[in-house]
Amino acid sequence: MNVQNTPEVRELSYAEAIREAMDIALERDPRVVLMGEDIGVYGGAFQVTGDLVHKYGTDRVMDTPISELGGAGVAVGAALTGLRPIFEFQFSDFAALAMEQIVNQAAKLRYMLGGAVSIPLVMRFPAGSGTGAAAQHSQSLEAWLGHVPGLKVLQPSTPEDVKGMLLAALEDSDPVMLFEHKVLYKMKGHVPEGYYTTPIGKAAVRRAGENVTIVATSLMAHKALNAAETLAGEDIDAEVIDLRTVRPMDRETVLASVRKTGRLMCVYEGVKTLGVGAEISAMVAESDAFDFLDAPILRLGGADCPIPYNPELEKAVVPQVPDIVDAARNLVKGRV
Amino acid sequence: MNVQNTPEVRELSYAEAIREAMDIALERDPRVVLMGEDIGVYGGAFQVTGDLVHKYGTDRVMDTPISELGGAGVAVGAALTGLRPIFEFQFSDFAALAMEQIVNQAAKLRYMLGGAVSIPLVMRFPAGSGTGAAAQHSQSLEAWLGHVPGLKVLQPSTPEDVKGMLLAALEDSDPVMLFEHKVLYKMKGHVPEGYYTTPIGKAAVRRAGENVTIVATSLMAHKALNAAETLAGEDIDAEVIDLRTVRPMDRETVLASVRKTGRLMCVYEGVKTLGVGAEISAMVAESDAFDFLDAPILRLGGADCPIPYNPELEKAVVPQVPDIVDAARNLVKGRV
Amino acid sequence: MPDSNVSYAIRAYSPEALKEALRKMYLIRKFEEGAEDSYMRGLIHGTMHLSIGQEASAVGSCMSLTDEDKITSTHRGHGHCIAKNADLGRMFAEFFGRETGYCRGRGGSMHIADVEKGNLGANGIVGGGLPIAVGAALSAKRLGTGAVTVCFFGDGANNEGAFHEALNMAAIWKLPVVFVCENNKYGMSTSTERSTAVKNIAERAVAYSMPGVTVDGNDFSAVAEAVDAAVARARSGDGPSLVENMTYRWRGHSKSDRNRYRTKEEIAAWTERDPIPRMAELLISNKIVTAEEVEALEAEAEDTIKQAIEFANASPAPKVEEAARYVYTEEPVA
Amino acid sequence: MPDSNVSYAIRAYSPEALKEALRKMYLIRKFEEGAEDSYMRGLIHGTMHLSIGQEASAVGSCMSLTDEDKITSTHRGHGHCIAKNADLGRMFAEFFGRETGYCRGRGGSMHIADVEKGNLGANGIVGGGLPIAVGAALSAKRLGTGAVTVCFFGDGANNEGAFHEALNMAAIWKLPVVFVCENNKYGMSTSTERSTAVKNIAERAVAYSMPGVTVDGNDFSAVAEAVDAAVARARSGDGPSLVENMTYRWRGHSKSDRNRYRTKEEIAAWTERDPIPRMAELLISNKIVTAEEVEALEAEAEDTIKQAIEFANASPAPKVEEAARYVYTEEPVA
Ligand SMILES: Cc1ncc(C[n+]2csc(CCOP(=O)(O)OP(=O)(O)O)c2C)c(N)n1
Ligand SMILES: Cc1ncc(C[n+]2csc(CCOP(=O)(O)OP(=O)(O)O)c2C)c(N)n1
Ligand SMILES: [Mg+2]
Ligand SMILES: [Mg+2]
Repeated sequence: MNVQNTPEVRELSYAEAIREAMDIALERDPRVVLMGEDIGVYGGAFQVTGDLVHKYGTDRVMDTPISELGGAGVAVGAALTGLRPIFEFQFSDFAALAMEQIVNQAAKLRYMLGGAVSIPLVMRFPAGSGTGAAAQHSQSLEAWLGHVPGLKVLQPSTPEDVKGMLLAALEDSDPVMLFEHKVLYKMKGHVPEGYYTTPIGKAAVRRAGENVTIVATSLMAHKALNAAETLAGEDIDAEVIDLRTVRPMDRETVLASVRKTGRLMCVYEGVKTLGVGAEISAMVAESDAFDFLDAPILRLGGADCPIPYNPELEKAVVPQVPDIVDAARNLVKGRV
Repeated sequence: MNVQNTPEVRELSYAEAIREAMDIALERDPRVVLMGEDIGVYGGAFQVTGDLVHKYGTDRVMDTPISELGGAGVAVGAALTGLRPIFEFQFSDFAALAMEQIVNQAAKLRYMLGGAVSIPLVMRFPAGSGTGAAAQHSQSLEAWLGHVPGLKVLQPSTPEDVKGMLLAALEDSDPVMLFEHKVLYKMKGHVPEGYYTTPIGKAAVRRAGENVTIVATSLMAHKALNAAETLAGEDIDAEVIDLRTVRPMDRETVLASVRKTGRLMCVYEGVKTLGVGAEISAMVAESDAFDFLDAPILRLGGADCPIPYNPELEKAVVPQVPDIVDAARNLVKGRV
Repeated sequence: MPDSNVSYAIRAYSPEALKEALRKMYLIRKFEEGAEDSYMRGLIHGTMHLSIGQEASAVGSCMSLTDEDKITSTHRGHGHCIAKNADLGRMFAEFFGRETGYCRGRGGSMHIADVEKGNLGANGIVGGGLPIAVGAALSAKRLGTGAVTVCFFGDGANNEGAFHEALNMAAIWKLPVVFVCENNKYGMSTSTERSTAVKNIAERAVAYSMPGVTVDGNDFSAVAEAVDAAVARARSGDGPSLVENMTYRWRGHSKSDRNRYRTKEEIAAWTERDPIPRMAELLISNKIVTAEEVEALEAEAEDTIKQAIEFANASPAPKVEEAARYVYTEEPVA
Repeated sequence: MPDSNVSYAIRAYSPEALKEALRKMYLIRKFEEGAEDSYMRGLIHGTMHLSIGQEASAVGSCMSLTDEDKITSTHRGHGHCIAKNADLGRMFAEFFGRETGYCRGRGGSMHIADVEKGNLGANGIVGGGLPIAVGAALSAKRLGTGAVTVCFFGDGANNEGAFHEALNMAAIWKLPVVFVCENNKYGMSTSTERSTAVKNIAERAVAYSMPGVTVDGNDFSAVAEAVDAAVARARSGDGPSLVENMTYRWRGHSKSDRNRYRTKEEIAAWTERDPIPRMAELLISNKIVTAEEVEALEAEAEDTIKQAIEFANASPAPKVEEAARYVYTEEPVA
């Protein structure tokens, strides 16, 4: 891996951080196997698995045929019988072919069998728009899986978190779904050496603030932080929370922030209607934090249309920094 | 059809009303074809298609092999080229096998082709718990499809509505997903003779009230009405809204009611987290109706677990009338 | 040099093993009758899928399996459970929705599994078990356990995409799995003639370069011979096979079936071909058992079922406040 | 009595038709080169899948189709569009994301369709077009249009469950559809040897009781002969067929491909087998065209592409405020 190293901070890209986590996992646990389309000699469609096949061989880094349903089912069966598969969907959109195995089998087997089994399965979903891949290669479907009991659903936004959460997922006994925004893959950031885990189910307060709480997911956490800097220049002090986990959702962190700021905005890339922000909003609106709200709860989500190919249109249908700035300003200045 | 007729009100069961709608559609439009597993001589797993195959033959009432993905795709291709298929999933749970064709193809084709085509496709989803069929045959997945632009998603709760909305769906040029609660199939109610349509996207105020708005979907609309009667005995006057359509959602009707009552409760059977009630709550919380809210927005949804087999457990994991009564009482009496 | 006039079963198994096989066939028959009766008496809700008439397929397919070997089963899976040595009391307890059931009353008839015995479970999704079986075979190969997986599925399931994807992966990776198709001529109401583009499902093995064979699924010896060979092949590292057992379900598909899609004559013709007396005659004519011993076996089976039902009836229901337990392995502290 | 020493194409088609076929093959080649060049110059974003080397398969498979007949295409679909008479300007305009493009700039390379010409569209989902093609064939049969559907798919797609389900339904319902597998030896980086349990994908036709044939996909005449026969069979009501065109993609799978999975030698050997000169020689040796006319055709194709690119470049972009239009047929009044 071409990693730029300095004594103080070691930086890796998001993709490199995932690869390092898988490398560590393959090294320390012989039960770990990687499965997916073109993850071997090709290195993965987004070069996430990279050269791992050369280090661990094709028995542990397995190219599957183009068979998403069957491949996911093989991973479920393997997880049920002693392996710890990490299954990569080439694009999260193709998970639509495997919902049966993910939702009817992996998520429910333990419950249906009265707790007799566990399914220690990790699935990886390259997701999101911004790459000009159009409607069938750009979706953000985390809300679907967030709706499903039995699953855990992660959306780490930094290299450090994605490494730590993937390693945490491998310590979890249940199916963990890891959504990776494709635009993040090349983003670099500090990543600690060696083995560590980042807790599942804990949101991160990326910026403390007094006037408004912005809960954002995945790539939107970065856009929200950018927006917060601009807002600071207007004396609007935004608290930015990176949700990190969709299921189970970190109620406490979000409610504590809303009690403090009295204003809530949810920013997410998935389609606004029935997207992750709907749950964040509803969770707050039914809590005691409701009494602390000084304004309506805003949602900035994806537009009510598929992702278009044209790059200008593509930008227009998901929240951008200026949209976040404007919405937050209006929310704080009471112009909703 | 064994229908009990009286000059004034003609009663049909919910299943009979669906069958009558399909009968009328097959009669008036030669492009209409029914497709599904065992919908022919068997009459459908829930006897919804009944004897239609004997009236219209196997070319128009087609038994498919057990191939949900392919069958759905055939329906999409047929809708794209001049037929008007009505595709029945034997249980809505099996739609998990066909999400690719429903979401990546049917919902997006028109947009991806810049408006060059329409997909006039109706799909029927027998859904919900209460039949002892356990986790893989009892889900309520309307939130998944409600999250998908390009689709329309219906949840009629009465025989009259299901007939009218199915006929409306057949006048619609786009894919319409019809969720039918299995427990409703045997429920009888007045159904007008002949052809009529019930508008898509309009909620129905089933009971006017002053103290609290209860927005409920499908079978829960009936439970909410029962609860409202009990509440009336306690001088709590509940307004009950039957949502009827998940996508597009009837914003106006819901907001108008909340402005009036100042209190909102969402009752739905699907898993609470990221279920339909999350969207209803968030839609209100971000609207001007927020200022009219005197209390937090409550959600009563399905428990965070798969549907169990044991009948007592099965009842316990979805909202029941007493749960609605207690929650509404607490909401109005300010004990949330 | 074995005498090939003597049927395979007689040559291959000890008298004890053969007696045990016949006993299991009776147990399955009596179990299903007991389940049907319990259903009629309102002790079971929901629906269930009975395998009466298919006993030879279930028992014959598991003859060379140990508890280390795995099976994946289907919605019509009671016989498979019993063939894989399930506890009948815990099975009935599950039907009755009791805490002592295999799924603590949470799964019901369509989800019984017995992982200790290598039964990875029935499945409510037609074809759902096919890729899971391939995954179990992958584990066996990677972990070097030497275990073989027998994957039961129906004729209707063979038209699911999962069938195609599963058999292809099993073949390219040469995995130790045997695909056993129980072809009872119908998927619910739809005959294989109307649903499937080949006459025999075993013909589809060619599409995966694996051996495919069709046998009389009501002939215990024929089933055992075909599946044993496939299991041996899998165990020796030569990869998967497809075995098709031609059989018939005597009862309707499920409790709501009005048998509109098949004739009384067809049903009668197949009940003539009851696999259990055939097995009994085979053992009697080969002096493995006497007619009296057979009657004793049947009576004993009847008893065992009675006791199992009693155990189930006496068992406690799950606590309603625990309805949402067993979703996650580490349970959130409420 | 046709002379069977003369190749099928010469016997079957008029000189005009053959010339037109060669012209289209040049158009496809120049189109792909123009697209590649435009991509390099940053005029196209996202990714694209070029079909250079597969021209005979695209053109040969559409010889007996009219505008009434349908095709379903794939992510590697530019050649199919051109074979089905698409407007090249509108294709480039789509790549450039312009309002004049086939999808008004909303679909891009992977979603071009031309319904008037019977092209039901490329597909970003591998195997996504297979059941859709069967649906189109069902419409043709029910509505009695007499139309045939040609369903293009790749070798990689043949391992999707959709392949199995689609071919089975087409067969049991005897629908007028021809499944054309463009086998270019790889699904992205994965060779058929590593992904597919049969040597030739056409062998899988047996599993659907339909004819299956493997031909040299770089031999225009061989492709046309096989597909024409299958189309005639479909048109006469005898049901579906599977034709496998063995071919090769000269370029990487997509723009991100580093060709780590195949050798320079293999690529070189296949570029030797360029289908276009082969077709040109066939026509020249049969006195259908002269070498000069061929040069003219090629030059003319080059020109046509230039003009198409100019049209696209001169076309307006869609209005950003209309990004969410064309989702529903009856558009909600904003
Ligand atoms: C994916 C899916 N589709 C449909 C059903 C409904 N269903 C349950 S059993 C059955 C018939 C299965 O036929 P077959 O595989 O031959 O098994 P058999 O019932 O004959 O034993 C059907 C259609 C289901 N459970 N799962
Ligand atoms: C369902 C699905 N899985 C995976 C992909 C990613 N993908 C796009 S093209 C391709 C290879 C397809 O191979 P093949 O069918 O042989 O067509 P070819 O590219 O060789 O023309 C893959 C894996 C996809 N688009 N859809
Ligand atoms: Mg069957
Ligand atoms: Mg290929």
